[in-house]
Amino acid sequence: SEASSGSGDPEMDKKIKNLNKVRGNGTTMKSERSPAPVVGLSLCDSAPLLWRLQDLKAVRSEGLVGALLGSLPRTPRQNVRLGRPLLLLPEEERLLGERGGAAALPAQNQEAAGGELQQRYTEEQQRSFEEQSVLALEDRKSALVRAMTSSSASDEALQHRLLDLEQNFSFPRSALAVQLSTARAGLSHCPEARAFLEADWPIRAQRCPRREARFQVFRDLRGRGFFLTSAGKFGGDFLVYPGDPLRFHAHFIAICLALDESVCLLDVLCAARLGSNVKKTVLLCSPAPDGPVRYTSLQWSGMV
Amino acid sequence: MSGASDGAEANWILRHPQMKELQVGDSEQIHAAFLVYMDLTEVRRWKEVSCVKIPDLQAVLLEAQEKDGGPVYTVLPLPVHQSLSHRSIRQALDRGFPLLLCAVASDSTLVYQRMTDGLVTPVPPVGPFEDEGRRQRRKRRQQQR
Amino acid sequence: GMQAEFRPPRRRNRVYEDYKAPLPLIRNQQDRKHYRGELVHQQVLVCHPDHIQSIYSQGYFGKGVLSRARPEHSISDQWEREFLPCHMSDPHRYEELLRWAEAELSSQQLDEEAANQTLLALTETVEEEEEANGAVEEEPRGGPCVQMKRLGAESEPEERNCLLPGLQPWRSVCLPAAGEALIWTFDAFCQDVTSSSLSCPLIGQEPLSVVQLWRKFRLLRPDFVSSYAAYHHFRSRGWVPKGGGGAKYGVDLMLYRKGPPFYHASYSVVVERTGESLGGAAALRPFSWRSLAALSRITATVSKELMLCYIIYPTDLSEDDLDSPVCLSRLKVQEVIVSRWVSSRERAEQDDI
Amino acid sequence: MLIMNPCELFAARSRSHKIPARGQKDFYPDDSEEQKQRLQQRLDEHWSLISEERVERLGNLVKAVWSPSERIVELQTPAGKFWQTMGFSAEGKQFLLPEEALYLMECGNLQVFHQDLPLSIQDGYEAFLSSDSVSLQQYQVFGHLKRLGYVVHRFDPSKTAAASQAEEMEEEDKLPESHLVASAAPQTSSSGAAGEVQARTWWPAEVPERQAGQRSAPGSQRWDFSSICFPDLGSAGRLAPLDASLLPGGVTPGVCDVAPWMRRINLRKVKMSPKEEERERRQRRRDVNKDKEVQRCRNWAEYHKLLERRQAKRQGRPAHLWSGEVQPLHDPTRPISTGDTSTINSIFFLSFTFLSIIGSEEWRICFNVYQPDSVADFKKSNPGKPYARMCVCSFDGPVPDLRVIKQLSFQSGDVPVVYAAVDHGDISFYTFKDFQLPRDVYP
Repeated sequence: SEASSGSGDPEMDKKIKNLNKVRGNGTTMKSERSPAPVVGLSLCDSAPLLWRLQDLKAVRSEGLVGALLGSLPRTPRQNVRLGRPLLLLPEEERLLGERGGAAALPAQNQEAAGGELQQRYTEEQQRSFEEQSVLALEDRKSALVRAMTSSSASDEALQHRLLDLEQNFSFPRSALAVQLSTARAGLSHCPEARAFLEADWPIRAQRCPRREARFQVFRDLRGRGFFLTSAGKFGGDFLVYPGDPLRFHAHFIAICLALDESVCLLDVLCAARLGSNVKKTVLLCSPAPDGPVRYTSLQWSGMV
Repeated sequence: MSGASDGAEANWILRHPQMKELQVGDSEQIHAAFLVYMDLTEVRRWKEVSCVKIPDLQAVLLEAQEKDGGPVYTVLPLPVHQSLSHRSIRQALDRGFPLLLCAVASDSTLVYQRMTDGLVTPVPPVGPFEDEGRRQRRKRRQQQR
Repeated sequence: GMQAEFRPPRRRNRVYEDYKAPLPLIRNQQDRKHYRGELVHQQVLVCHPDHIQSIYSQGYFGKGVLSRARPEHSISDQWEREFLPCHMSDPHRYEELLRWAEAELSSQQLDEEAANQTLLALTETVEEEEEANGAVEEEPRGGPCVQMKRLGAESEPEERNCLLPGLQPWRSVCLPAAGEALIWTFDAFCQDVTSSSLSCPLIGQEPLSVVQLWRKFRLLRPDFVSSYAAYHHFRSRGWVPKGGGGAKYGVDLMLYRKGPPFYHASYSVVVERTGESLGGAAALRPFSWRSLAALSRITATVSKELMLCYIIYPTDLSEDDLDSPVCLSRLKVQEVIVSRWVSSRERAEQDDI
Repeated sequence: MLIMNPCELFAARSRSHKIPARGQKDFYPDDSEEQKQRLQQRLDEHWSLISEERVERLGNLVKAVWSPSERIVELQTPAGKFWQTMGFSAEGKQFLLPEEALYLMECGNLQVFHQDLPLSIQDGYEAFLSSDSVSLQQYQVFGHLKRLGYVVHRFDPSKTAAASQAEEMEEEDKLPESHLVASAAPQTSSSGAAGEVQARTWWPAEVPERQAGQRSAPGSQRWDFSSICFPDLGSAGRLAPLDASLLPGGVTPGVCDVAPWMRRINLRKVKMSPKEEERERRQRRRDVNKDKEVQRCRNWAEYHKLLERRQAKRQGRPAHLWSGEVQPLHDPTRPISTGDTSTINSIFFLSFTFLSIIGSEEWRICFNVYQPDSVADFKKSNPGKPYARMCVCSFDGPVPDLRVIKQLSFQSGDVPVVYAAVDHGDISFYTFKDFQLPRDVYP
């Protein structure tokens, strides 16, 4: 049932196809060989969120990890495993944007779409109710068959009970299983209004030097095949993994700074010590204006 | 000791021949360099310890080997309350040797920090790790408290 | 708001020494001393062995230069055990020391003959002596052995002081300029003791007065007033602040109850300054959440607490006012404990990376 | 799996609620087929978990309607168990705040409609959260705490003890500008250069400790020790009558004339023993001019300096410390007993501060948090004292400075303020609590 080929909305699929065509022609990205599907972003309180499973998979396949924010539908009341939406780091957002690999979905349209959608919703639910009643009855029947067979009851008795069940079975409306959609689609509110905001990408300017340094470093390390997540709680900018964080431990804590930025020596000592405590190498990372990003590894000297 | 109080006689640090050679520029950094020099030569017994003045950094660096014929280190001594830039670290690294940054606290405590060009993959911790197991171990530890 | 709870300091498992009251208090009249320190670059050095002994054992002031913490008096023994054999195999180093000794002697303006005599004595090999003692354990591998051992053992402190620069550091204790020296000249005389105080002469100059010393230190470190105020404050509460340990944990000071031999450090302290309106003055160490997170994590892993010590400057305190320690009476202090808030629930489900 | 068909919906009713364990991780990638397979397995698990949609029985869902203009959610069907800790009633209707509604949607308890169509979780995020009401980061913190079982309410600044006190004070026309500046140790006169000794107090050591925000009740019988002056016998000939309020009832203070006593002070000549007189004479007779140091003196000023230095030396006071404008705080020649710690206290004079400040808009407390174990008997109408209050910060934003710490802590009263710093998906909680290092002086 995976809708990897489409969003459930033909209008949108068409647009995505068009956008992919542009990228495939190499007008924006020459280095890309196999164009990945364009990722649909939606902004919530100006944060870039991904909602659709295919989008989450697409960014993951490009080595972008993001951070899950939502409650996990299966077991919502815990923080160990979270679910959709996926929040992108500003650097991830910008990287996708530069490649033309993502586009913003517009904010939800407040205008009602006549009564048509509401009517469709009611009809769909009614149809679902009918189908589920049938399924429920069949469910009960097979349960009955199982029970009777195991207690070696006579075939006649079984037929009698089944008939009885069929005649008296009622499927209460309250038992109807309904879906609470995660992503906006199909028969939820305003499914139709989607447009791509290619023109004003990136959505937010990232002009400040620290942001710029972070992005340059992120792009360079990603380009070397590393996976990156936010490393605030380790006092750094990024945790750097040699492969997918699902399977690998982080090797580095990257601290991004401009080459001439002045840092307090105590802060450097602090970061380095923390790194050795958690058995990771602290990396000072500075993009050089005239060349590659410079990396300096900070490691425990063992000289006490 | 009262004889010394007329002030004509300088403290041993100032009289030390190595210190005398260093008398240029930022006295705080040089003092730091001197203490590191003394630590490397007199306490840690490193070999071939020498001082290098780097005008670009406005600092005195040290060069030293832990053992005879061992790899050469550049040592960058810095008073702990100073700030520094990644560029200055790179300048010290660009000399081609692994670098030891040595923070010198105001009471002469020395903290050495190893720095290397590029990405140095850490030594793997003794594994394998099972997240579940680790959590339980910690729980156990907490219960013991 | 809520006050942070006081966590009892952790006592060391093994305590090897007796507690002596910190120096403002002295029990025995014989302990009264006149201490002498010298301002060398940023640091105040105390070289007299007796002085070192008292100021370290009574309040743990200073740190032995080139030793980890306690000034190591026994280090000259170590010299005999380890350094001499090492020098046998290191003729280069030996030559260097010899050169230095020569320079030292000539700078002392001894007449040439006396200098030569001393040098000669210095270069005598110890072979005979060792043979006599029957203590030769390894064959000296060429190169003459220095007889520093004997010189060191027999001569008067002053003599050693001027002869062998290499030997000196172990007998020095270093007081960080920022705090400890001043507490000596300014406060600690407030001891009941008749003659306890630390003189701080500049080289070739008269001893410094309190104000002179204050001004010197201010020139040496722009944040001197704040860091001294914090130091002063902690000492006045009876705690032992140590600056050097802080460097290892990325903070300004570590705070000990009674002193490092008795208790583990309780607090990692970052000194901050602020205006009376509690904003204004530029932070000494501008924190980001990142740097704070790192600090807090490190502090927690070594079972200490992170303390921000704010020194509060009144708005009408002028630059001139700051030029005298009198301004201290107008400063205020606010301690803040920073800790990670981890609820019991959170802890139970916390997930490691 | 955007839209599930009825068959899938029906099947979902018997789905597992277990979360697969995360298992081991590798340190180095080695490009081995084995590693690739394990990664693929983990990814498959991951995506199947992430792809799952919420499916609930209609009967378990509470229906509600989103009202964009009021930014509020109104319940249409009877509330569930959550009503004990969430929501509020007004004009006979039941409402949920947007963050509460969104959380309940995520938990699969609530279906919110707008224009007769159900909102997806995405719709909820986009419609309910914005920087001018509840921000995404605030909701992240809210959700994090709710998932842990805490009761989380919006913070209402007008409902704290501190606020009611501030009101009370305004009524009395006394603004708590500088609430209480306690001087833990008044200066001694030997710090005279400080010139700050304004009023000596009766009991110098202990100023009663008062918290910011805790005023002694009006009309209390506590004396304000800092305002009672020590009678100054030195400068005035007469003493003012004692304040009657300080005396037991029925005692009338009389006027005290100290003039006759003044005349008797220090008027007697020092009586010296013959020995002492002899020493005095001998000292006078000694020829000072033979002294080499004296000979080096060029003028009276230098001679006096020399005498001063010698005097100090005899007393054990190094001259260089005692000649400047700032002198050591205590004269070491004056003996004090080692047990007298108050002398030490008086030497050190950095006082603790208890400033409290009113208002700034950049920093504010967002939530009151109540302990999970209180849920059973929790009453929204009377929630009691919160376990903590939350201030939500962005990891890229500033760290609170002392002003902010003081301000929020004052506003919070006796409830700790917790700063939740949001770093994308991670939330770290910190407290910044006032502290007073205990005095630990053992002579």
